[in-house]
Amino acid sequence: MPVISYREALRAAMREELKRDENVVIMGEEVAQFNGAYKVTEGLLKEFGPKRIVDTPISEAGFIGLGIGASMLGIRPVMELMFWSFSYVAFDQIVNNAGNIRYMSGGLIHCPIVIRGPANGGTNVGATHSHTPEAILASHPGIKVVCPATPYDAKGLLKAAIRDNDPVYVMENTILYNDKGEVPDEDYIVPIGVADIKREGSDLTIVAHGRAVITSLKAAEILEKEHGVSVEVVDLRSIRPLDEETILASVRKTHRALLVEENKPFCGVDAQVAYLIQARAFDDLDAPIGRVSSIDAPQIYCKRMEDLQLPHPARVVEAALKVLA
Amino acid sequence: MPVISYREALRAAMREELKRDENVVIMGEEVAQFNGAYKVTEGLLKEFGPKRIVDTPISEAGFIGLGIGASMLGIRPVMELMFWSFSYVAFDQIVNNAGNIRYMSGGLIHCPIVIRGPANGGTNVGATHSHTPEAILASHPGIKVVCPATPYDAKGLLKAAIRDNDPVYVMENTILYNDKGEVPDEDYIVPIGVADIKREGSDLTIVAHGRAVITSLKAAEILEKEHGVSVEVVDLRSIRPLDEETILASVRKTHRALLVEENKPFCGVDAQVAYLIQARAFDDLDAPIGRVSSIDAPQIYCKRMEDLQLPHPARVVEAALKVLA
Amino acid sequence: MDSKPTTVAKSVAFTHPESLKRPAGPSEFAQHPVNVALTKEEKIALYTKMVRIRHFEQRCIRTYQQGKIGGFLHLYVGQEAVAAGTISLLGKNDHVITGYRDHGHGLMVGMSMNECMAELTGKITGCSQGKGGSMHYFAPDKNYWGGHGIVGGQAPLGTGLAYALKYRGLKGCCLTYMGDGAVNQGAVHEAYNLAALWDLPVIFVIENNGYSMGTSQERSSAHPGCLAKRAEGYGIAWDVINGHDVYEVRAKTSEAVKRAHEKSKPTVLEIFTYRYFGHSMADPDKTYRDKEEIKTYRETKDPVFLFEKELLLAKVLTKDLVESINQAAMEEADAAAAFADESPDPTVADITKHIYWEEDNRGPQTTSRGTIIFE
Amino acid sequence: MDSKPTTVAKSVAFTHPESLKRPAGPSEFAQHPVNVALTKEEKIALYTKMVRIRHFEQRCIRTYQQGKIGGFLHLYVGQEAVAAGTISLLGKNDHVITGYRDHGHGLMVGMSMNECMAELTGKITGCSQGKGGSMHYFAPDKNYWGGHGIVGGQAPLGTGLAYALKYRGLKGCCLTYMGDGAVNQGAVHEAYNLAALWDLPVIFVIENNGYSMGTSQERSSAHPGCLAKRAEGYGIAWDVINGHDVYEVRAKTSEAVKRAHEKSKPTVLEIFTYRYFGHSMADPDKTYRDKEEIKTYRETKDPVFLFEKELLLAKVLTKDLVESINQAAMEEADAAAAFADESPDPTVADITKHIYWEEDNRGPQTTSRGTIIFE
Ligand SMILES: Cc1ncc(C[n+]2csc(CCOP(=O)(O)OP(=O)(O)O)c2C)c(N)n1
Ligand SMILES: Cc1ncc(C[n+]2csc(CCOP(=O)(O)OP(=O)(O)O)c2C)c(N)n1
Ligand SMILES: [Mg+2]
Ligand SMILES: [Mg+2]
Repeated sequence: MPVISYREALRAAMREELKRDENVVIMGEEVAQFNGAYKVTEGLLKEFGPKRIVDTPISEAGFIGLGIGASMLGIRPVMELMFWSFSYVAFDQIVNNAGNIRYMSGGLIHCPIVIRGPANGGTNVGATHSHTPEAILASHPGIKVVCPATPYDAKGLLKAAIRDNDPVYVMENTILYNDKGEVPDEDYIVPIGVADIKREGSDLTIVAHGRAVITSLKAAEILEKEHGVSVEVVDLRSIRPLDEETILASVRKTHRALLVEENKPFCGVDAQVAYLIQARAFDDLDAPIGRVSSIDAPQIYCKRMEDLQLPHPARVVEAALKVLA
Repeated sequence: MPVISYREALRAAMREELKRDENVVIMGEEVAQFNGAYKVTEGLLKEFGPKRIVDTPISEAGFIGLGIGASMLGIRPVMELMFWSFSYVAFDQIVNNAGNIRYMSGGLIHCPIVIRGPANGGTNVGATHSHTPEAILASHPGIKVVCPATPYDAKGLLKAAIRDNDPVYVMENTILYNDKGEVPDEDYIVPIGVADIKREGSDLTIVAHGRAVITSLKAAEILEKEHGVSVEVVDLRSIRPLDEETILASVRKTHRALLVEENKPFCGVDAQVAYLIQARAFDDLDAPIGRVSSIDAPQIYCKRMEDLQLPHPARVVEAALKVLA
Repeated sequence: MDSKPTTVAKSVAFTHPESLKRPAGPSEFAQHPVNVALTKEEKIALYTKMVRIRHFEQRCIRTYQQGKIGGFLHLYVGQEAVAAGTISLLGKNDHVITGYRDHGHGLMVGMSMNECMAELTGKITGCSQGKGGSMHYFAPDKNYWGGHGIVGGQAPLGTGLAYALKYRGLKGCCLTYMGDGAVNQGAVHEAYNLAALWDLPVIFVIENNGYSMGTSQERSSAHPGCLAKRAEGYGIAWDVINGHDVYEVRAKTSEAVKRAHEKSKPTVLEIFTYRYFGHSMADPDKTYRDKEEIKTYRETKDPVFLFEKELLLAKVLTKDLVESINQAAMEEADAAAAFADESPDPTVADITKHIYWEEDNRGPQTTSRGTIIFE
Repeated sequence: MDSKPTTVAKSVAFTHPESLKRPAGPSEFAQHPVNVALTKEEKIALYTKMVRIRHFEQRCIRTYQQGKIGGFLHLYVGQEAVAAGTISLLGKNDHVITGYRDHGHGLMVGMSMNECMAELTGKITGCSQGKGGSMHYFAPDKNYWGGHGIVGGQAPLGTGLAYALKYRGLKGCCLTYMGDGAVNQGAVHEAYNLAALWDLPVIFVIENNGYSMGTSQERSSAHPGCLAKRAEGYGIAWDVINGHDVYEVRAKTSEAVKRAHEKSKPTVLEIFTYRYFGHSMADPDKTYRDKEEIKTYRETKDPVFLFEKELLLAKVLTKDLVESINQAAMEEADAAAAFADESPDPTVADITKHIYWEEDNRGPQTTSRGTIIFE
């Protein structure tokens, strides 16, 4: 299978869907002529022309709202947010207009919009540019949220998102853009709402999403080698829909759970996962559920500290040992 | 002690603080000449004049941002949002500018702004007007969120909020505005971050906030009378800061917990509370933690169904019996 | 650069355009081609539609007072000529979107009084099955995209509908309505810029009824004489219209429709109108305008009566016909109220329907699984 | 109503104002009273400040290339006359706020190169203790309110600072800077309306450097000749300025400052300028403008060199003085880099400081308890 980067995988997903459906449009700041702030859309303007690949002014509420309106009339816009942090200036459009239109119209209108872009810390850009809004968006019924951790999932989830008839918000990670992995050339999708066991194990379940999956896999390696612990790593992939059964099955097997995310802890995704596990696998648990999140502060600028603010393998190992104690 | 309504209690808080500090300004849509969309600010224009009580255009991002800027220079704005749902058009200002300015300036700038207004369903106005963003806002460090359930707390928390040097977001409830209760005439505050045991009990802890407290108290009554169960009701009052110790102490006493909120369930406040309880009182729990939230859908318009979508005493009783089973 | 700096710019207080002050009589726009082109039947139909809006809204008041409608109820009475005049010009590929004061537009695009009334009372037979309510009417089969509760939030959506028309090569436009208060929402300006920059066939219609809730226009909006003029900053064509004269509304809007259809260019229209009732039924309407003002409008500028007079003078209508049209509209509204009364509520199971497409369209689910509705 | 409808409105492509094309030579604004009023020392100081900005920024490039600055680094080189000219006019009660391209303004209000450089490298000695970074400089003791990363987000804040000045009866103003791309953010328009409606002493300065990232102004903004003209829609006074001539910047901005101080009225100023480097250091600067354009600006419109020439001609500066001023600025920047190098990082414990006021100001806590930082 070809080995390509996460960035290339996303691009491949868009290329394939642009070819498959003439109503797919890529839109966002700098996506066309500049080839994308992160070069994810590189070459698409050249290949598909300015009707399909559209540069926008810096008007997130305006152009995302426009995309929502267009989607109601059959266009399938794939909007790039340069950072998901900028969703905050378009929050009303993203939640109320995209997320509620189907419901409020009693199912008469659908809104097949995709919004994608990076949602992560770790890039030394400070608090305003490092939000990870997967939990706050997924808390609104009507919305779907996915967070791919690998090139394979990035392509498969983005393609599924583009074909989905509801608004799907794809949260990527700039730090993963260069990560490489095997990605089939042919058409495939990763169904939204299906978690993936990225590593099997028997002593502890780590549940993670996004880049925290990669961190957890590193921690699992260390736990195995240095502590003889067999760790299962469940990659949520989708935040909403959430694959509750895969989480529960793993916990029922290992009896211990550690939840890792790059989000801030308060009401994060893992707060919900913790609730789920204790509600549905209470008697299977041999220890309290552990959590590792970003240190609870606005994102610090200083890169050395930011790296420590985010979950890193040593912190995951330490937390895992606590859950295992 | 005088018995006044929740609405009057809020107004009294503002009157007293307007008198105490000449830098306190009340601002929002229809707060002055119209006397407030919900009459919370009734009479204030007459008493304090147009410099202190200011009507704004329908520009939430603009006037809240203006308030944030003014607060940095010593004004203490108390902004009314007609609905907290409208915070979504001002989300960036509310989160990034108010919530991050102290942090990003290394503590040089503070932002003593209060934003208040109703955040609730149950008023038959549909999905766009029924958001309850306490969890999503409180998930951002730098922000404080309080949800008073009684007239006493409404006055005390709002006064504390106005004196606080950080952004405090006060989420009220239109359905509670006419509720009456004892409220001292004299100056007092309810410290932010201190939960309140609204009813003592020994068999089950119900944790709630906002109007869910009232619902839970009704359910507790029924549980006592019809099922002989002694229920303790913990009113969070503040979402952030969160009085974790009061929650834990109660659960350690009763060994069973039911969490009730009017929010939607996914990553709600009670997801975090559930995580907290199982993390810190795991061995004290005799049963899985139960939760009652709004039924997980955008708010339905039909009033009869909306009343069932929200937590109501029967649903709380049923969930309580399950936790007790 | 064709612009000159100003050093002094004055904000002029809001006044209705001169044209509103003209004595009642035949409209100077009666002879405009789009109005001349109307057959007698079409004129009667237009009048009938305005009357139907009026009576529907008035019936709503009663239903509200009976406690059968809760929440917000924003009435369109007084503004009928705006929806009627503008929407009467539309063809197959023309679309409509508006704010929460959306009943008039709904009836104009052809929604039935039944589905409209049933929606207000939260019944399953409502246009949105009782899920949207007064502020959230929808009829996409009639090119009507709502009914939006967040002030100004529909402006980018309307621009997007226009974008889709252009993208798909359809010769159409999207009428995007908003109030005089809505123009101060940032989303509106972002939409203006996009519409102008990309030459989109969207027509922004500012229904200027002088007030946003209890705030008169002078207290909410700084402007140099009128709100439409903000369009100039984006190089967008604009016009102001006397919204009490349905012929004038049609005449001037037709230019904008032409501009959209032929040049794929946006327009901002400011239509001066007036609402007779409070902002919503919850508004006691006591603090911000006096009864005299309402009376004057009702007596001298009522759009339905002015058009009625016009058509009576022109012998298109007769007193009898007026009577029977009004009678029929009232009966239709009464029947709608009865229909709503008899209709069933949604069920608890309905609460979690229509959230996600695949839930409503079960079958081979390829894209999405997992839990989407949580406990 | 003093406005006239337009039926045709054209969007004119962006061109720099004629004044930019004038041959180099003495500025026609040298004789403006605010410039005449400058003493020789003040002129030299103004030049020195521009030079300091230039050399600080150029030193930053090196530090960035050494890998000591990460994330974004938006340089101000080419735009010096804007911050220098405008801020040189300010007094005790005048305030400044801007976007993320904030180094020039920071140095102009009097921040030290040390604290600025240390902030960039994330050190505890930085102006924000390594918490803000390049985009988020702050010096409230110098009336400098940042440094804001979200495009346009500072516009309402600046309006609020002006509001506070007026509320407290202080005769001051707030210079609120933004880029040519920022004008398409809704928050900016909401701020315009509030400023005009409430007569606030805010001066919106559009630093039009022709590009927002890789998007030329014509591709981002519809306008009728210039961006400042959008102010007219709100009845706000406006002007356009050649931002390569610091005397012109001072002359025209002084009118706005006067308007703010004396009439408490807002102004929108569009200052034409140019940035020599990419949008940020991460921008390869290859797709959207050609090297020729940059060269032309550097060679014919450089604001530092033009002012240097002007002052040499006027015998305010000598070649030697120019030399020594530049030398000193370079040394100061090098020293700042060394200072940053030697400064310690924040600690892990610092990550959770400065989130809430009471955490930094321990003592009798009356308002707030409970857990505020979560695990
Ligand atoms: C963003 C937002 N802010 C506030 C409101 C509350 N609100 C609803 S209608 C309205 C007044 C709008 O006035 P206008 O735009 O003139 O329309 P009109 O009611 O006159 O038709 C307000 C303040 C809202 N729905 N959305
Ligand atoms: C809301 C928002 N959208 C996008 C960005 C990313 N971004 C940062 S600067 C910039 C370009 C701004 O250009 P302009 O306003 O002209 O300022 P300049 O960089 O030229 O000084 C963009 C798109 C952002 N920071 N905030
Ligand atoms: Mg109005
Ligand atoms: Mg620029």
